Amino acid sequence: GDLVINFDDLNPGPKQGFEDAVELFKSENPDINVIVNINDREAHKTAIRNFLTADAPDVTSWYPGNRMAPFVDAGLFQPVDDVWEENGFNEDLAAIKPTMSRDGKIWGVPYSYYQWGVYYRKDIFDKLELAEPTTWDELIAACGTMKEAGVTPFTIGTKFLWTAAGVFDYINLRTNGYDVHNDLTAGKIKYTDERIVQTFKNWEQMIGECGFVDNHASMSWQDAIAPFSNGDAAMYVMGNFAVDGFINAGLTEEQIDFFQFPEITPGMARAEEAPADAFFIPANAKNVEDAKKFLAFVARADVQSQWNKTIGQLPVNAKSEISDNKFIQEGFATVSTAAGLAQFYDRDAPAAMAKAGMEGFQKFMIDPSTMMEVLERLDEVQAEVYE
Amino acid sequence: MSGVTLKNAIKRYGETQVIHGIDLTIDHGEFCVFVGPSGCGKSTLLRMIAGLEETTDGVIEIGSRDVTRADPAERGIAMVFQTYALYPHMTVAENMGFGLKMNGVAKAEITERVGEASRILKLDDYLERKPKALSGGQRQRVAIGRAIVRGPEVFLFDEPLSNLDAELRVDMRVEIARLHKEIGATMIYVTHDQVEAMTLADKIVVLRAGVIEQVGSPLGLYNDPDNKFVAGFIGSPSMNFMEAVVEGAGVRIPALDDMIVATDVALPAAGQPVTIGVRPQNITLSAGDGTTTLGLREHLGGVAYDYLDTKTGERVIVESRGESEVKSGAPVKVSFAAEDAMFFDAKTEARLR
Amino acid sequence: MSGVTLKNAIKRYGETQVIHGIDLTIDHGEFCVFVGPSGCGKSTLLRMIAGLEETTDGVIEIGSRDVTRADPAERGIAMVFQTYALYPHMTVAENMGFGLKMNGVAKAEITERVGEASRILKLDDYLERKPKALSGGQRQRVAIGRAIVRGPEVFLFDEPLSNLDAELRVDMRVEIARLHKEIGATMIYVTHDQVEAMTLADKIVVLRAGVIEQVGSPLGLYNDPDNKFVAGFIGSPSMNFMEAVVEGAGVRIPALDDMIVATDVALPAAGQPVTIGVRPQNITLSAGDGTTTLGLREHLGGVAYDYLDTKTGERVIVESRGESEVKSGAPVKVSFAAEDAMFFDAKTEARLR
Amino acid sequence: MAVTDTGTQSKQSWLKRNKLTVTPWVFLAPALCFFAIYVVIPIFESLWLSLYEWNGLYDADGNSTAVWVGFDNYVKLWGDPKFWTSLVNNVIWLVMFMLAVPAGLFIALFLNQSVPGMRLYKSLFFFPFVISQVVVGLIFGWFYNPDFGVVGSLWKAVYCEETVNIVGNLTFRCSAPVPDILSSETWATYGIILAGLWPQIAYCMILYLTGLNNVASDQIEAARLDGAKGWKMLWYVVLPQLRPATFIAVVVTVIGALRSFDMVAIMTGGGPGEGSTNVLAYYMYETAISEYGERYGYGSAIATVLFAIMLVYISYFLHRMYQDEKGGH
Amino acid sequence: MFPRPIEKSSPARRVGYQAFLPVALLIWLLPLLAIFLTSIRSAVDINSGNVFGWPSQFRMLENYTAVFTQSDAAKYMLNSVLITVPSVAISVTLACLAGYALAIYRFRVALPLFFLFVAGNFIPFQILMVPVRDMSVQSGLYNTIAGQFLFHAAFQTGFCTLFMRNFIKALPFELIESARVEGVKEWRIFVFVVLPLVRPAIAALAVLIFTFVWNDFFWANVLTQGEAVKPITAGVRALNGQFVNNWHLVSAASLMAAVPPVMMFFLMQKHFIAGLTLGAVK
Ligand SMILES: Nc1ncnc2c1ncn2[C@@H]1O[C@H](COP(=O)(O)OP(=O)(O)OP(=O)(O)O)[C@@H](O)[C@H]1O
Ligand SMILES: Nc1ncnc2c1ncn2[C@@H]1O[C@H](COP(=O)(O)OP(=O)(O)OP(=O)(O)O)[C@@H](O)[C@H]1O
Ligand SMILES: [Mg+2]
Ligand SMILES: [Mg+2]
Repeated sequence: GDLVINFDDLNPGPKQGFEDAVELFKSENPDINVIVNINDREAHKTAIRNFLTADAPDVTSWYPGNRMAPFVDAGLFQPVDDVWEENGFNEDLAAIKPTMSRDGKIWGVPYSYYQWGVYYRKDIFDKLELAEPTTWDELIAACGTMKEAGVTPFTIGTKFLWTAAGVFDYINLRTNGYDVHNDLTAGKIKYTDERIVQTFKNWEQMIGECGFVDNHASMSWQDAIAPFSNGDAAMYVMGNFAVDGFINAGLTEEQIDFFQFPEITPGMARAEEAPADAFFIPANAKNVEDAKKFLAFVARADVQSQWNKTIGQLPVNAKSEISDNKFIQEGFATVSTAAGLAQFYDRDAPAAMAKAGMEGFQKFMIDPSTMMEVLERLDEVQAEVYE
Repeated sequence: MSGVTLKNAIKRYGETQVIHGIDLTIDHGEFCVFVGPSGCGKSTLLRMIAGLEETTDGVIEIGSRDVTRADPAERGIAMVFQTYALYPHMTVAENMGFGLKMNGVAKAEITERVGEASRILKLDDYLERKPKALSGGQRQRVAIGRAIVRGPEVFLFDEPLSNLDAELRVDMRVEIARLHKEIGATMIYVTHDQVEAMTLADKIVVLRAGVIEQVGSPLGLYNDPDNKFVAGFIGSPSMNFMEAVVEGAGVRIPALDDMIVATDVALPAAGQPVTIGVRPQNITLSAGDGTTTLGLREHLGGVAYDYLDTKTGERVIVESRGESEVKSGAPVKVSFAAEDAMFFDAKTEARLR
Repeated sequence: MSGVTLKNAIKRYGETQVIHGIDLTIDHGEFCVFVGPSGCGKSTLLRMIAGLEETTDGVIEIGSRDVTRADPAERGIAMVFQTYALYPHMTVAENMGFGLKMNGVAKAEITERVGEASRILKLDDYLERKPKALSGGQRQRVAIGRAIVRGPEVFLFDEPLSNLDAELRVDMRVEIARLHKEIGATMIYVTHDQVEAMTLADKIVVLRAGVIEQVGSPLGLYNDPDNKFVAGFIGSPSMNFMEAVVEGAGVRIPALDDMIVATDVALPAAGQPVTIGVRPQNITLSAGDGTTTLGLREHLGGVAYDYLDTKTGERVIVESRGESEVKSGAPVKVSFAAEDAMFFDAKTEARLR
Repeated sequence: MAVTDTGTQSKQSWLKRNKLTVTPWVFLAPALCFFAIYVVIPIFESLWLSLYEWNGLYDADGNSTAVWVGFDNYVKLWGDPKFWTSLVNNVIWLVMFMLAVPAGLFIALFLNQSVPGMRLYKSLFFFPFVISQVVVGLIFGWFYNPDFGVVGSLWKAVYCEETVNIVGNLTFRCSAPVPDILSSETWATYGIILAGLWPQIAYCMILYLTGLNNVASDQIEAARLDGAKGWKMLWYVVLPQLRPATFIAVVVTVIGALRSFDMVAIMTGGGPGEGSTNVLAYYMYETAISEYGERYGYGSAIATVLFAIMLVYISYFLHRMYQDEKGGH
Repeated sequence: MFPRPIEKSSPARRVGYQAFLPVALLIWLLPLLAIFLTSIRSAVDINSGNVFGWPSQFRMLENYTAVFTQSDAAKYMLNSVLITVPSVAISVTLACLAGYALAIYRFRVALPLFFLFVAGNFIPFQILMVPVRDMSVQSGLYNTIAGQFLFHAAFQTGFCTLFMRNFIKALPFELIESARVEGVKEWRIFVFVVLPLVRPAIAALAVLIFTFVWNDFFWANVLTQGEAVKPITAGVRALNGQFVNNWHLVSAASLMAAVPPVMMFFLMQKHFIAGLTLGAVK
């Protein structure tokens, strides 16, 4: 019968990876007529709320963590424990299982995740004879060198807010660790808590002594690649999907490299941002049987190997092969040795909190002097959202 | 037989009553003209007959049928509007044939009847034109043609000529008179133009504030008005009115230096006030020595109008022909034949006979 | 002294010339009326004097100043428009005082002068009303008031009464005549209403197609027109014209069964065509036996108009007073005094004297 | 028999007698149905919904998950700084947008001449109004862009010099940072409004041009005779006659200002910072159905407030219209 | 009528005025001009910051073709047409009927009903958003072409009715009375007398509503998901995400989206302006 799949990424790489996988799936299941709706990521986030009730596809891509909570709570996703059971995913995908679970059930199957970290212009670092910084002080020092050479240390585009959350998450993870991150996004810690204030102070230092490109608030993350590729900025705190963008902007793999976000609080266990992308089956799916087939398919080791090779990300399935791409290798090294994996601020925190939080981050980045004002405001929102 | 009869016809708009119980009989083939000052209800009455306004109370009959509640289309009437109301998107022929077409008359018959009407109205050359391409008079003729085509028993006209300029008005007036002669249908015609009323009507109905003041033939009304309103309304320039006081078998007119006019009409008791009316044509002027002076003199070539200033401030207009030696500003003597004077009750304004 | 002098005034709109070199002198205090058929250039000429239209060529003087290129506001004129052109958002008082206010006159003086004008025009009770709340005649008075207030040397009126109904028109006409007497300013008045022209004017200027046909006093034009156009234009109903042929010391009129009219004016050679003109008032009818028959008779009370059908198809109108025994359709005999007839060249239409 | 006869007769004649009463309803029915379903009823549903808390989701069986909260949403609104920011921004929009009226008048006066090709000029001036606000937003967004846009380019031409950066690519070194209008909490709203003014001025201009067409020439001439010139003429004679045009210009401008959504959505998405360019229309959308929204009840409460504000204008407009209708008949 | 006709002032002023006109126009349309120039530039120009200067290469054809080949712009355009045309047809039809009823017949609720339509035309449509969206979802109209045009048709009916009613009201009532006297049935009066006479109004309305609906962005967001039924306005925004840093393509796409209403305006200018002013001012 028909199998309708809604997918959420129009960017060429991810789109290609998905389409290849679908082709493979089709050839393996010639009797299934696969219908694909690919949407812009932002649009997909809006649309899913309707199509789950109204016009449910059989499979949809979505994100684990807090992002799936409302749908699970409203009974709009089907549990897929059986898929996990039958295909041995409980072992193969063990690392991700906690974030895929809610209320004791498993709700989806991840097909990919990716590391975050600092991408940098290796050629510039070489010119300035800088090494990859491993500590905060080294970073700050490197920034000084760069600024002297007329290079803006960091690029970023905060127009759509979430990029700022990545920076925040990292400084927070490095300052306070994985548990504080989780407590904060779970509403257990106030934003005016001194630990969070410390995070912001570090951030303020980063803004002041390192510095981000001007006009970041009017740029999308893609826009922000421009100064990076032009050589005006040297570093970019980003997810691995950005590598595609770098290459498209004319940089070669030799010109770019990756390092883990430097240590801030000495000895703090290293946690990483590693958001996963997954597929879910809506409760109203018409063709559940084939949907489960598809879910089983996307988590297969070989499929994930190929798919993640195409999109330049990390396969979730432990049995998958990793591409020999240097970023993937490095990323795998980063993620697999991490003490904890955070999804992302806006996936770990409830939507309303995430929105307010990220707005606050952006506001703070534009004008660090608003720090306390922002934090107090976030406390208010927190009080309301988690009531 | 298709006369029109109104019995106690009444029209109210909400609270305000506009037509106050009109009784009127218009004979078959008669040309009846409604005149009266603006707002007196002429149009309303006509539209009641047409069925375009509901009749609040009373009965309207056309021929012998009671049509009080009938649809306009069922009354056997046709109406010509002041604005002509031609359909701008249809040709003259289509305009005239529209009503027939909508009522399912066969094409051939429509063509024939339109042809007939256009012949009568000399519109043959314009049949294919749109109204926009016609002059005012031609449009008016088309509007009449549209009425003729349906062969109604009664024609209703609401100030059909008032949108035409003076010259054309005269021509169309003559045309309508001819048409009435030719068709012989009953016609009811609303106008506020005296000349039209006088020249066209078999019967004039003078209305005031929703009430009939007098009904009669044009000359009948001119020569023998029932009251001051009609006397003043019919005739141009209008009749001069002056206050007068009954004295003996006549009246004394203070305005004209207490001139005494003898009369044999039934006057009220001596000392009572009456109004005397004399038409401008019936007065002659000569040099005099009283308090009445000649104010403005308007020469119109053949005729001149003299505006007299009287001591009471009442204005008297005199129509004179030929040259007069009296100079503007000079005192004048006013004279008129006693039988040319009319007398009206000062209160009720009814004619005293 | 503030007469108006035009010297070879010319107006062109692009290629088309509308006013063809007008020379005209209007004396101080004179009441001058422009008449002529629609489109002949009356308004244009007036607006050139006002400065609202640029004068293409020639000179316009007011008093002794050459104002040909002056701003309207600087010419010392005031104009009353056919549409009144009152400012709808201002009260009557503001309307009248607006010109003074624009020229920086002190408030107190404005009030005084507006008060004066409103007294003359009996507008005191309406000073605080907006134009919308006034009747047509009152609006007209406000428009005149606005002109008066500025104390201009010359008043210009462009058909000021044509938007009023017949009755009001008469009243306002008299009012304007009175005003002219009272103020004594030069007035130039455009109208197409004969009666207004005849009654108001000291001097009438008859225009045709941008050219002056004749200038003269009202009775001068009526009694002694220079050409057929003026003869036909002045007088109401207008003069009857018939074709005639010169025979001996008189003319033969084919329309009237070859009636012969003797005259001592300078006629062209025998056998040549001329036009004869007779005013309706000057014709008398009696029963006859020729080919001329009485067509329609229109009774207007005091006066009746008889429409004669002649054998040549020329229509002759006769004004008659009193009752006549001739019946509609009967043959009639037409007679008039030879000295009442006028003769015109058939080609040039010039009067033969 | 007689009884049934009169019965059928009166039945027939009822329809006939009431022909003029029934007919209009037949003509009206389709439009009324449509309008009721899509406009009238939803308004009341919205009002009602503003008393609920709802994340917009139905459970799998299609039952709404809404919870009655009474006036809680309004209480929250009162304490919600983003709401107040939006409201204040709406007021700024209203005030700034009013500039479109005099600006439109000014351009209309400028263009109210007859020279060859004027028709073309007029229609070109009117152009911005026809273009979708999305496009206008994109155009201006790009226009303001400090890196690629016109503002950026102009700025660079004046304040920056071209140099070569560390890797040998061209870059700019600026003596003053390029103004980033849309990222400035202070200026972004004005930047958006300016973009919104562009088509709005064109709209007002057209209204005034038509109004000027209908200005009574006789009054102008009378005023010229009265010695009114230039500004005085405009103020005392022309503007009063343009009152209907002004009224409409103000009405459409108010509505435009209160409805402003597209521009905000396209140009800043409510940002930067904590909704510094947000307006009620966009905040409502954002709250109810954007990525981080899902608060339908709360969104409805915002819409209700917006509706209430607009209702003032609607009532005023209807009042005016009612006066006209009364006067006209 | 005001200010003073330029042909009456001095030749110097006249020439000055005529010379200034194109300059003023240039300033006024600067944003549009700039974006047009951008849309025909090459990527090289954009990246090298040559935004304002003369394009180094003219890439009009390439860029515009690229918009269509590299994205779903063609589909968006088609969707816009499919949404706009039925919206116009339905709303104008409904409004003719309703306007006729409200203008011609005297019945007590005529004015209140009329005001209802007028008021509906002015409300902030955010108040309709949640219920309409919800209703569309429930009835399966969500994310369909029909769902969009039905809503637009209904919403625009308010404005159209205001417009048609006033227009029909301005027709001489005698035309209708005259037809009634002639025995023409009511619906035939509508078809044969009124409809032909309101043709200009219909044209004016049609172009106006076309532009309104075509340019809609809000409802495209509210009532659709995905690219299948998205109109061009929303599409342009999506393209904006897709053509990152390719401002020449974004510009080209934006201009493409603007072409139909602009064409409409140019072709039907008289009607368009008549519609705007008549509909609004009356
Ligand atoms: N729809 C209406 N509602 C209330 N009063 C009305 C209505 N129509 C007419 N009238 C009133 O009825 C009276 C008669 O009006 P009608 O039009 O019949 O006058 P008329 O004699 O035809 O006047 P005119 O010579 O100006 O045409 C007027 O006083 C008018 O105000
Ligand atoms: N702006 C213009 N352009 C071209 N021709 C014009 C213009 N204004 C007037 N005319 C022409 O000038 C002639 C005189 O017009 P004018 O208005 O002066 O006539 P009028 O005698 O006042 O007529 P009426 O009695 O109808 O008012 C007319 O033939 C008219 O067509
Ligand atoms: Mg009437
Ligand atoms: Mg004139």
